[in-house]
Amino acid sequence: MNSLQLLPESASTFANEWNWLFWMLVALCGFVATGIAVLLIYWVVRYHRKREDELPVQIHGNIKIEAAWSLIPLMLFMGMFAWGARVYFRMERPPDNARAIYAIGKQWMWKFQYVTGQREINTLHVPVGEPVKIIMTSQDAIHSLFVPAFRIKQDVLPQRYTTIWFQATKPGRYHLFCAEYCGTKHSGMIGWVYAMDAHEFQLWMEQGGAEGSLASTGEKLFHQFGCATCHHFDTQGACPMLRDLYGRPVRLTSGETIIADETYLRNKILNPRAQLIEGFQPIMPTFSGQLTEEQVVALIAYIKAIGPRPGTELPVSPGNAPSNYGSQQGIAGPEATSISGSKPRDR
Amino acid sequence: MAGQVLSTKSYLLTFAALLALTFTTVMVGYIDLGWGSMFMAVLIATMKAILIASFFMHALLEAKLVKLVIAGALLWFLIMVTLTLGDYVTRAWMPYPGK
Amino acid sequence: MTDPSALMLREQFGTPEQQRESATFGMWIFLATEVMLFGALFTAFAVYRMKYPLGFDEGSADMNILLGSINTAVLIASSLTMALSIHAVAINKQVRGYLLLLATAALGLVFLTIKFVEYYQHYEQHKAPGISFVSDKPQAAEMQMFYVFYFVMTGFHAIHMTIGVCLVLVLALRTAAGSFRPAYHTPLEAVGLYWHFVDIVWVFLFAIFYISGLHG
Amino acid sequence: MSTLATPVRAAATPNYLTSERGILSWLLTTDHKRIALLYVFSVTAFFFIGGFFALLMRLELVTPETDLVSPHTYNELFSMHGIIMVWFFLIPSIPNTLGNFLIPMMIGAKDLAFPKLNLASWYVFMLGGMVTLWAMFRGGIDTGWTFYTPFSTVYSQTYVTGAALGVFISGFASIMTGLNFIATIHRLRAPGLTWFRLPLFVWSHYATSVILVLATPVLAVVLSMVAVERIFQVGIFSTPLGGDPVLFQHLFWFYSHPAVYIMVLPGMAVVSELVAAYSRRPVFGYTFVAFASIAIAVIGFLVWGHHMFVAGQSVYSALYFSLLSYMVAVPSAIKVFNWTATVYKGSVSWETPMLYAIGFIGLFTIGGMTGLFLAALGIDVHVTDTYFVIAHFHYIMVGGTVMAYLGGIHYWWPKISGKMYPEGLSKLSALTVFLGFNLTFFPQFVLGYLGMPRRYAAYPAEFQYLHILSTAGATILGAGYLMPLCYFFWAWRHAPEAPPNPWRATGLEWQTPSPPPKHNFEVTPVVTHNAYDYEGMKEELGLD
Repeated sequence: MNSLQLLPESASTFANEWNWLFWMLVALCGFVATGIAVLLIYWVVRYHRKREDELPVQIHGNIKIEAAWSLIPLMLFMGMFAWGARVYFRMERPPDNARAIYAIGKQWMWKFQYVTGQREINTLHVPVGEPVKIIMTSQDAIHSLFVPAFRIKQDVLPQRYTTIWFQATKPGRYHLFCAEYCGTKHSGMIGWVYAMDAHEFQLWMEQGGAEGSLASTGEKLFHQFGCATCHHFDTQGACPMLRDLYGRPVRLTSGETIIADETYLRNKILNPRAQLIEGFQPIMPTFSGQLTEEQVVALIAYIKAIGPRPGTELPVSPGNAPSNYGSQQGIAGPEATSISGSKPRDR
Repeated sequence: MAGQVLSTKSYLLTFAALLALTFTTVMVGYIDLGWGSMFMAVLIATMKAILIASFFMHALLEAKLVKLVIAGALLWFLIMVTLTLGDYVTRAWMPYPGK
Repeated sequence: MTDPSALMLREQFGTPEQQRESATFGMWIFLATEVMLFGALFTAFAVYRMKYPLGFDEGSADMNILLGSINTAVLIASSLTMALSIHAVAINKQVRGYLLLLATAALGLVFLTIKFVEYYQHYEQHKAPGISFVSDKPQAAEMQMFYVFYFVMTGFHAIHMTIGVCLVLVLALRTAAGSFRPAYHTPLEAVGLYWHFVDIVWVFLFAIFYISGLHG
Repeated sequence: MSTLATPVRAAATPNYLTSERGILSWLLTTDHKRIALLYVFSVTAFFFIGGFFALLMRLELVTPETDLVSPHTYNELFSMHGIIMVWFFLIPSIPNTLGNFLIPMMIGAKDLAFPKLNLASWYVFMLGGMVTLWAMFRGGIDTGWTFYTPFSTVYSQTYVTGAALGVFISGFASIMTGLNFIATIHRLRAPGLTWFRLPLFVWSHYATSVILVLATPVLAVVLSMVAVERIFQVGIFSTPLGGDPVLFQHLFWFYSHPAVYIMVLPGMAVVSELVAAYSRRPVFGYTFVAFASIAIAVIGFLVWGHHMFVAGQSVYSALYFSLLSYMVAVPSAIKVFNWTATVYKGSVSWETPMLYAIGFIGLFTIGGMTGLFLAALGIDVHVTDTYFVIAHFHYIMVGGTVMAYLGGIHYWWPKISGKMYPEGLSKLSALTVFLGFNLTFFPQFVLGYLGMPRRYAAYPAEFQYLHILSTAGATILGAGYLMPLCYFFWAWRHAPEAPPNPWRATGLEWQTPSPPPKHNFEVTPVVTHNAYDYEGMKEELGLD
């Protein structure tokens, strides 16, 4: 039996903010709750019935007191709401320069894939002091990635991507849990996050045994599944151009415009005809059932990694500069003559 | 509602109006109005529903309490629709997957 | 006490009026629960319709508008006969009321028959998700979702219709047996409310399933 | 049963228990008091079945490894515990027992508006319960009480459809009860009993009924859709056809969040009565407490999304659900403050029901305040789906509702049975329950705060101390619950006779013999007093 622990580890930038808010709430609620308890017990003892037929003084209420104990809590609650929302929005908005790691949850394990090609199961290595964004999907039921020491949690859903981000502040080994009940071995779907300082992380990455970057795996798949026969990169064929696509708005025939994010790309690969793009015929076959989640992730990493055409300016759509946009040097699309990109990029 | 106030004639008129609206909605349905097609269909359906409730069900003649029940049911349905659709409409506002 | 309504007075009520108002009020509350029941289905439908407008329009385009329109007319007519039958009993014309109730039940059965003919057609055309569904349309999956909702929602409605027909038949028998008088016909009024409500639900089902994709 | 009212029966006044005899007179009764007792037996049985599952879980969790039961069995245990406790104990607990028994008496009526519907609701409830139990023992159920898709529709190998069917059926019992209460409260109040003379018990039950009527059908729909999806393998809420599991959660919580108020509002109803009766004072701020019940019922429908802050809904809807969740906390706070103020300068007696009421106020305050933590978006991310949530809702439902239920049963026991209960023993059990409860669930707050996820059959070793504490508390709590079961059985026959109004309380239910006659009152009462009007009734009550 380990020793009794009463404080959780705090190892991310959120942890401090979270602790502050949490203990403020504990202090405030503790104060009020103690006040109620003390008054209640004191009055119950103080006004204990003296004789059987006692009729106490009859008080019916007081509108001013009612107003006070309705409005003061309301104002306090609004403060809690605002503070909580502030913390939440920071948690929900990954910074633009966050390092992307892909995660796939399945019954009952976590699989992680780095952009640089390393893969891990139930362990996740992350650098300290650098924002990390995890893009997650599930192969079956709903899971939820939970790292208590980082105070982060996000459900992982099938058929779509959700993200979570954090910046570790302290090297160490931390629990990683599945927090959404997912079947028999739900409690076995756990692992460890290793936060390492930048240098050690670099060493780990180099020994990581990557067989080429995720994008280069994606590139191989891109050719293997014949995507390249139709999707050219720099010339418009019968199919949409993929260069400059990620993070850009796409007009659909229904008149809607949606941003080409990871979930969009995924839907287009697996169920291309659900939403038709304006100006194109629905000729793309579905790859549903042919690709594993890992392969879909690799293809998306590849599409994201195709930089803009050499010499053009890096496009930035307002409010949404995709972090990895063009970050994989050497990936230039099928028309490029040489392909590399297996080397992890210095950050 | 105190006794039967409505006459046979008013029932027949309601019936005729409902048939006419059914015919109208089918005709309007053949025109492609984009999102307006669904809107028109539901709008005409709402008109028909109001006719049925008002005349066949005598909702207009009922006590205030019954009207309150009707209003409450509709309000609760609107709560469910609005807050649920609110999620789907605003999902795309934050440009990160899954938010 | 010779007033026939007094014989039907239950012990918890003071007056026949109180009892009648309680019964219709209870029925209206029940209809409020029904609004929420179908409301939840409409909400789910709205979410998917918003997400997949194309697939849902294509699904709707395959509906049999002729049978759908006939069924709408049949149901409206049944609402009319229902309303008239209550009116008849209220003015002490029990025989007319009885016949009109039979007509209501018959129209209800016609509706259900036509509905099942349609179901069979969908099955023949392989438009029955979970049993046999084939489509070469680009949005096959979303169309299938459309049909899932079509079957679930019209199925819920058909169950309500079936219950309604049974209730109306029972009331027809009770009318024939002389249970209802101008002063006491609360069960008729309550079932009438139910019947009209089921009609209203169909009006909306007709709009979202048959009409919305008619132009396609 | 539709004989004309016979006021001549007064002579040897048989009461509702003795007026008819034989098992059929119970099974075919339309007397709301007898139906209430049928419900008492049923929900008590379900409570101990559900409690037994909980005890097995607590025993399993003594060690970090899974050694007592397999992980699969553990999953079935928490699912069955949740389903039985929520739908077959908590939701019917107070409304269908105390509510059923007391509402007609409190408003001076002979029965509910629809007595046959009331009896039907018990049969429907029992049918639902039997179907659920059958599904559980035949094929098990391992989805948790929440039936989350796609796990429940695609991956679970257990009898999900059967269990869902059972819950679906029991939903109709809820609707029947709610409908009956609303119609009764509107239509059958005694002459002179205006809305603002109603006891707060009735107000709270009225609010509960509104929720029962408007929320339950949504549960029926969502469970039917789960069944359709499971039987036909068409993904309404799972992925092959583009279904969205988050939509399931929306619809499920549209019912299940208000359902929390179905569970706790009747508890508040009981506590309002107890605090007034044992302080001999009108509840402080009567109108505020009355409207707080209505406000909870209404705003309670606007907050369901706070169960889904990390579920993948839009951050903006998370924002409005968080804001609205704080709104619903205000009326709850108002109630707590008003109950506390009621005691001030009262004439407080320390009988068992009052101890339960004080326990309720304390535990409900803790439960409610931890709800403020969960409503704060940033805090929720860490503590949701952990033991923090478990502790929070057990403080509300066990610390709140069950304490109120026990308090209410003690308080009205003389009226129900015509006998008193053993005061010393019941004080001991109240104390045992209070201590056992806190020892069980307070450590779970700490566990959740440390990051222990819920629904884990095995867990990292550093959480073991707290789990052992919790299990120790659970055994004490279990003993505390068994004591009333035993002494109430004893008291039914052997305790001293109860007078009509042992507490010198003001409600109409105390102005008729204990146990009451079949039609509650020998003469329909005419109400001339406000609720809790001790001053105006001091001669009748013998107060000075």
